[in-house]
Amino acid sequence: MKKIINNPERVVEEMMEGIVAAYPQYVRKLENYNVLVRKNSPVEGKVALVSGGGSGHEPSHGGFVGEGMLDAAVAGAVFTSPTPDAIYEAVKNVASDKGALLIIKNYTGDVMNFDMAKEMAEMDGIRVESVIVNDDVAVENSTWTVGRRGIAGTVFVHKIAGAKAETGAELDEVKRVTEKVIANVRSMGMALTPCIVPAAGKPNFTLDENEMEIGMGIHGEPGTHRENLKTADEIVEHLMSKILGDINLEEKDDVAVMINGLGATPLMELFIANRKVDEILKTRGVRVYRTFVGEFMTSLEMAGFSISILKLDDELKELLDAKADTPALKVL
Amino acid sequence: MKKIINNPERVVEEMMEGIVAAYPQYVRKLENYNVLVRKNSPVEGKVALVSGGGSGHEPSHGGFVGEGMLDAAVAGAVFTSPTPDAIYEAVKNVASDKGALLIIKNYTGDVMNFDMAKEMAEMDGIRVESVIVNDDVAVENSTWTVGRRGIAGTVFVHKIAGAKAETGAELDEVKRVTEKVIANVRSMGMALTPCIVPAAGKPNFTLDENEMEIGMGIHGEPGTHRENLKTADEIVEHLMSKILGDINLEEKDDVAVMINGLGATPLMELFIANRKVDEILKTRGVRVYRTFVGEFMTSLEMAGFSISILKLDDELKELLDAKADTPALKVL
Amino acid sequence: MSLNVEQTLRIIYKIGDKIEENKQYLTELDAAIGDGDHGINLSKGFRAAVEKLRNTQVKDIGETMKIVGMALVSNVGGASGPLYGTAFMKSGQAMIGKTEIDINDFYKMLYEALSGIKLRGKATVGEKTMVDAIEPALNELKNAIDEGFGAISALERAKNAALSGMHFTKEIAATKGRASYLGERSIGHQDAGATSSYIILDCIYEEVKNILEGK
Amino acid sequence: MSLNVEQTLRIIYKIGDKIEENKQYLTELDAAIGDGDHGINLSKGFRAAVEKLRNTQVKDIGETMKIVGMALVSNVGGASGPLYGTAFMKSGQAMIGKTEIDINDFYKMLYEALSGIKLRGKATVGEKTMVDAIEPALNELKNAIDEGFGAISALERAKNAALSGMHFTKEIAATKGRASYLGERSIGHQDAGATSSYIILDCIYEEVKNILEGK
Ligand SMILES: Nc1ncnc2c1ncn2[C@@H]1O[C@H](COP(=O)(O)OP(=O)(O)O)[C@@H](O)[C@H]1O
Ligand SMILES: Nc1ncnc2c1ncn2[C@@H]1O[C@H](COP(=O)(O)OP(=O)(O)O)[C@@H](O)[C@H]1O
Ligand SMILES: [Mg+2]
Ligand SMILES: [Mg+2]
Ligand SMILES: [Mg+2]
Ligand SMILES: [Mg+2]
Repeated sequence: MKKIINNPERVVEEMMEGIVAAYPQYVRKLENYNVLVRKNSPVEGKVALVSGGGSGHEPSHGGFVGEGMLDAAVAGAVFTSPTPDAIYEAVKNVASDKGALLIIKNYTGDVMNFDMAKEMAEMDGIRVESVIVNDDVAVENSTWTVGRRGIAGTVFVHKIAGAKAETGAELDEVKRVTEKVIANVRSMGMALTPCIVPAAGKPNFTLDENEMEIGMGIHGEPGTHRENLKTADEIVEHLMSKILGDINLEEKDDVAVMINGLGATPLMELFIANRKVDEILKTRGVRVYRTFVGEFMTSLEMAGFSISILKLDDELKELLDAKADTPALKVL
Repeated sequence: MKKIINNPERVVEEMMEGIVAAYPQYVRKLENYNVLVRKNSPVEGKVALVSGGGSGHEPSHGGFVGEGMLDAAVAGAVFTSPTPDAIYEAVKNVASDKGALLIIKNYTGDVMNFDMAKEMAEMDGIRVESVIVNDDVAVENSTWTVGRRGIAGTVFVHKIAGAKAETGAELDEVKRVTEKVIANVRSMGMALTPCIVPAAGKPNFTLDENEMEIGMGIHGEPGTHRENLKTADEIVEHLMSKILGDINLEEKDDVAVMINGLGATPLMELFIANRKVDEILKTRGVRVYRTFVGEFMTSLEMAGFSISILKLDDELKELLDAKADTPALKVL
Repeated sequence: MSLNVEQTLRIIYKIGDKIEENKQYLTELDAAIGDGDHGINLSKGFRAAVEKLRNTQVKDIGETMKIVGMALVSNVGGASGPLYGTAFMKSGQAMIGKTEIDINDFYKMLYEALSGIKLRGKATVGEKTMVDAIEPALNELKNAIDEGFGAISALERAKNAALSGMHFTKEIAATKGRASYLGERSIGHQDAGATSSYIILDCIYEEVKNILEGK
Repeated sequence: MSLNVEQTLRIIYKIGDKIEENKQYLTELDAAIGDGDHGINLSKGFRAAVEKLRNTQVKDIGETMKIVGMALVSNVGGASGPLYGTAFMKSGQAMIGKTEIDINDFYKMLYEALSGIKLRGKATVGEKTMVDAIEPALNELKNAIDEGFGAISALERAKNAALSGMHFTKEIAATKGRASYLGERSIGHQDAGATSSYIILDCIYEEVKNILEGK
């Protein structure tokens, strides 16, 4: 395991210290909890947005704490959902009179831990609502399983929910818009290499030198299948066919695109992928309103990427364009 | 070679198409040249900033084209300096009545190609000045060699020169400030793994499973030495001792810090490194004015990172804080 | 059977040891079809629970169980944290004020634990989860008590039912938890959570037996 | 010796072939102490030069050389692009209007080429660069001409001097170019640029010989 770390057991704590040292103008850390909150929280008159999940997906979610996005991000151990007490503490610290909205990625652990935290906060009389992001089209037949996973599309959810909350809208309004984003976003990814959870010390799966996994989850959960490495264009065509097969896009529809690197894939390759994504959308007459290329929700040093497509209406466009000022995502 | 590409010979062209598709609001590409220029260039009344170098260092330099930073970025083949005709074309397209400043990283190829382009532009009557960035303290005894290499500190140069140019300052003023940044910035990096230039198809060097290279250059040029992997804190201590041994920092001095990932190193590890950088500086009484953590000047999928320290005075602070709006670096 | 607070503590400490012993094994089971952290997370949780108990002057068995539950909830994370946490908290709630418990109390506790797990996780038998170990154990415990078996034999029958349930998870596909993403590909692998549940129930049986036999 | 435009073109095409043949070899030499692109870059440049020449009705040898130089400058990149580009352009400038050249003209061309390289790259002999092959060749060519040697022998002595210079680069540490970062560690490795320079000079000798011998 080649990592720039000190102690595998303390990576999350030390990372937190490094984040706070880097961005004191944006965030502060709650004492005794791996929770980052907005410097000036609670922001009165604004619904507070709380998200989080296992660590190892940086900049998710701590990098999105700031004006126009999250009020708090709760970090669990690497790839492990955070515990209810930490989430509860986050809610208590950032919730305003307008209440708080929890943005949860659809994993059993995340859902249960956030649910418990919600119950705890409600017992304190805090108004709390929650939404569950499930954008990963690689997981099908949701009636038989726990449903789709939440992956990089979550960043669009943070952005737009954050912009809506910033307008001073009420909790149910913010929740309505957030659910619209969730209904409108689809993602799918693929991986070329595994990653190593520091505490485990060895790769979470293996792939042959010429193999890739299509539909890979962000914790190394298996995808739809493995096959020999293909060209960027072929890979993009496949991922896009799955995504577009699941969301109704018509000519002149507007979309936002996110090409998300999983950790070790160079920007060069992400742009080569974006070239094809753009071509496919334009061929269909779909208009690309905004594109985000970079690392937004990673899996440590996994090589690979995901594509997210968000269908936009006028309301979502305006909120996507609204100012955001966070360490990892800025819209001017 | 596991890469998300189509044709190793066309990676730069296809990347350019993907960048333009992603960021039409920021950049356009010059026909027949791998040159990205500001959407609205030339900007009248503003010194134009032109930089560039081999590809494979994304987001450098195309990602820094935009308001408050570069006017043009010229992309060579992977790890190969661009040619004078492309640089000349860039200068012709973006130079205003105030002239153009070339920001060159100190590599023989870059220096010679930019020099030739400068001569060509001057023959057209364009006022052109150039500066050479050489921040890498891993390379010593500069009188006997071609001198220090230019690495991630170059991004600070782009930021501050860009902010100065944006004020409408004259060419010699912009050059003066730019040279101050160069004089005040020091960097050093290290690598855990090599990377693969697509056209070569194999790693440019090898490191054992437990080995790291200290002082590694951004094209895989050898560093000062190899040794067994140490802890993050020990690595940072060594890099910082080299950097601080080369720049005079006193108590109450202000600095900007950049922790730059080389491509495959997770943000988590960069923050763990930043934690120690911050601690070392604070122990010396040095004030950290602003920190940048992320990927700014990469080496494809190399694992490793570099630290850059920029000593600030009031003029540099103000320019560092000035607005920048580019795909890869935004300051609000 | 009658267990006092001290004896209950002894059993819980022993469960902590067993989880520690099986940390690697549980993690490997989880790695095959999940994310390979079940042992790591549970061990973290039980270590916290034991530490907390050692530093607390507990009044009764209800409080003891609630402390364990809360320690698990705040230290395990993932899916099993809320599940085991809820299980211990719920079983504690049913024993508030009690300083002695018999086999009927234990049945009540296990009943509350399972109800909590099912409420929280919404799983039923046959979904390849810890429910597949606990529910058969609960049923078998009831049968044994109804049939007039003594505490030790009743617990033995219960833990054997858990063992069968645990083995049964190999035969079926997961439809809950992280392994469900694998669908049919999860068949052939034993569920990590069912395994930890069996380990806990087996440990309880062994320790109660030791205690009652004066060991 | 007297070469016309067509014969000059023939030599250049042959140089293109030789670079292509040695692409891998040059790249490997560069990989050892540089960045492993010398062969790749030069091959790209000479392919562009040859294509340009095949599509141009060149008037004279000066123009021919300038076309090659410009193609190298705009297609090679890195350090060797400006260096070889300048070399060809400068030698072309000295031959503007000429449709025939003799060995003295060739000496003039090589002189201009070397001057251009040294002006651009600021290297002198002993810094482990292409200068270490070209400068001895130029000197030896002058000596041979002064000593009254014929064109073929003079070129042969020149390319042999380049070969020795190329071998000499193995013994010394680089103080120019990318290999200089290695310092002492570059000793023992042959310089890629000196090697390509020798290959070009050797090719010129071979082709002039062939042409003059009517092959
Ligand atoms: N909905 C559920 N109901 C009951 N048990 C579940 C449920 N989901 C998961 N489990 C149990 O949790 C175990 C996994 O726990 P753990 O590895 O700690 O959590 P995670 O999957 O979040 O990493 C599974 O083996 C399974 O027995
Ligand atoms: N300053 C210089 N003067 C003369 N030749 C040089 C100089 N710097 C480098 N070279 C030559 O260029 C060669 C490397 O060329 P190339 O690999 O194409 O460029 P780069 O180093 O930019 O990748 C070296 O082997 C050396 O012979
Ligand atoms: Mg987990
Ligand atoms: Mg090169
Ligand atoms: Mg698990
Ligand atoms: Mg080279």
